[in-house]
Amino acid sequence: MAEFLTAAAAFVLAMVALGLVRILRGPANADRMMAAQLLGSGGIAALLLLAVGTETPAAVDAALTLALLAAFAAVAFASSVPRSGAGERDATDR
Amino acid sequence: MIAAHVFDAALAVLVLGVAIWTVTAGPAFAAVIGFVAYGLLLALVWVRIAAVDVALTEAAVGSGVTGALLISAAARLRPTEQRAAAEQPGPALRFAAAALAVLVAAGLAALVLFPAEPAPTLAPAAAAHLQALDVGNPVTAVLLAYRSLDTLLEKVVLLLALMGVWSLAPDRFWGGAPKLWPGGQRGGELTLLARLLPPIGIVIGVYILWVGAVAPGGAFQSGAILAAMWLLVMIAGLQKAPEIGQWRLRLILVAGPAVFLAVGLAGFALPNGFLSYPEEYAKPLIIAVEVVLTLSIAAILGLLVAGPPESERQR
Amino acid sequence: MTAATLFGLCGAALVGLGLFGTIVHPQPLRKILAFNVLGSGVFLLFGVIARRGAAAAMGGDPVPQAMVITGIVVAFSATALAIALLLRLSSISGSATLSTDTSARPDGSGGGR
Amino acid sequence: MRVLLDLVTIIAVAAGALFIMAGTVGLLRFPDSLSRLHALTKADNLGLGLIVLGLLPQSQSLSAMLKLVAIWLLAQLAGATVTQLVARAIRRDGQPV
Repeated sequence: MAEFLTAAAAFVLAMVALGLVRILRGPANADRMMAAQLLGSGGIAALLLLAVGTETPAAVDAALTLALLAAFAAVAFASSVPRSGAGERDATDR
Repeated sequence: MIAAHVFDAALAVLVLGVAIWTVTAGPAFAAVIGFVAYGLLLALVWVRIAAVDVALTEAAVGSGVTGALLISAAARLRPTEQRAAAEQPGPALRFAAAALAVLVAAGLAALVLFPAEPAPTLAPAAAAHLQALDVGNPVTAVLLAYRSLDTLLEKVVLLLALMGVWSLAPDRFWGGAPKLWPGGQRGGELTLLARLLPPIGIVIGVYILWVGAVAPGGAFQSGAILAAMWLLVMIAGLQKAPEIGQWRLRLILVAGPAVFLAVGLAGFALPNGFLSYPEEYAKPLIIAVEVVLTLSIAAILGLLVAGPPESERQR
Repeated sequence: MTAATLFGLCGAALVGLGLFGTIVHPQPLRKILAFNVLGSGVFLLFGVIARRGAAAAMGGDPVPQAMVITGIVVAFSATALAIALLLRLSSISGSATLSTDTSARPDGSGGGR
Repeated sequence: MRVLLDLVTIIAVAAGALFIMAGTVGLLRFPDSLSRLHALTKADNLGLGLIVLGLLPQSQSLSAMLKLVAIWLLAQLAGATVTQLVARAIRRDGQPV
């Protein structure tokens, strides 16, 4: 069972990595915000699987902290970006 | 065991990939988001090398206050970005920097591959104190007893950083309140979140502090969580940022280091020296110091993100 | 290869990467980010030293771990101070550059820093 | 009994991983920000939810189970809020093509 759960954690991490490649590239900053969200839920899932799979129960508390603060980056994004800046595309983007 | 190796390898590749993105990405905002993602991944790394206390700190600080600070800074600096980015250094400097970076990395890699044998450790020394303290989490014991001087000085550093941030305010704003990012989007779901989340966050913060005596957790992690909750309430506009001239606020800021110092000085009179605890009261004293420290850390971290005052003092 | 060695090499690479970024990036905000990458690489090396020092029924030496915890919080406060300085600079001068010359120099001769 | 519980874990965790994969495929394949946002929520809601469901039978105590459920609920709250905030930002500034 431990082997299966750790393998599942590795799979989740690989999927998150693939998604990350796509959305970090943008083009809009809103896309990039999704990266934080994707990694938030993927990271929580991987931490929970690891906590049981590798018998480190305290990792659940780290997942709890991540879940509590998962929306924080997006809140900072939405409330600090002045009007017409959030979905705007980058002039400098390749 | 194979699954664990696969996980570690994937994680190492991902951490390096996101770090490369953070350093090389074009727009600053993309790099900042990369850095927030990088912090999250580091929390996973810390779990894998048996440092769950550090993983909790990284999760609480990295995805909370650091993310908010950097994202708002990137948004504010956006108008200046292109001009600053135009000043690319020449190829000679880039090459020299790359050579230096490779040299340093290779030296450190050699240290990792050919480490000192036997591995130096202070774990037995730290463990010797655990029994006397009645604190089950060795990291908490190190932070608050075995190496408590470091922790005390670190609190002073936090206060100094806050004073540095405040000192950047123009003279007429001295004693006034910071403004948290006017002009952004407000209302609706943000208000809902700022009403729902802080009560839960406070419970979780207290839990992390409490569990820190026996398992990973403690004052730093709890303080970072509480700071994030406070910031959320201020960002949503449910509560104004406090005026930095208030003596009550300043009392909370210095209470942590002051109580720590007082307990430390009492060590001269009662047990046997600075920052040593009388054995029968060690655990209650440590918890009392941690509670006050948590409040101070939360207030300092929150105000560091809020920045220097940007309005005149009322009255 | 053990997990400690793998992440130790990872930490070494992060230090190099962060150092490179800190030197070559013209934008101060990017320098701050790169410096944080450098710092986290150092923390990771500390973590690996802690992992190797596992003894007395602990998964790792708690002393380096505790130092990393204080280090993370101190790194945050230094970052906050640097960003406050940067925002003040941009609000006074209207630009966020470390160059002493007020006009941007695209020829790459570098600014005074 | 033990075998049955383990079976529940394996099925639910595998299903959760599948939904996370579906979310990733959506991110890679969908053409614009709003539909990518839609794909992302699948990974959040069902992927994490099923993984939590699968881990419940492995928990040692009731409090550990409650903590797992709390994590899922918090992630739901965060996901709902973030989706709203990001979607509004996209709508406000026009849809980048």
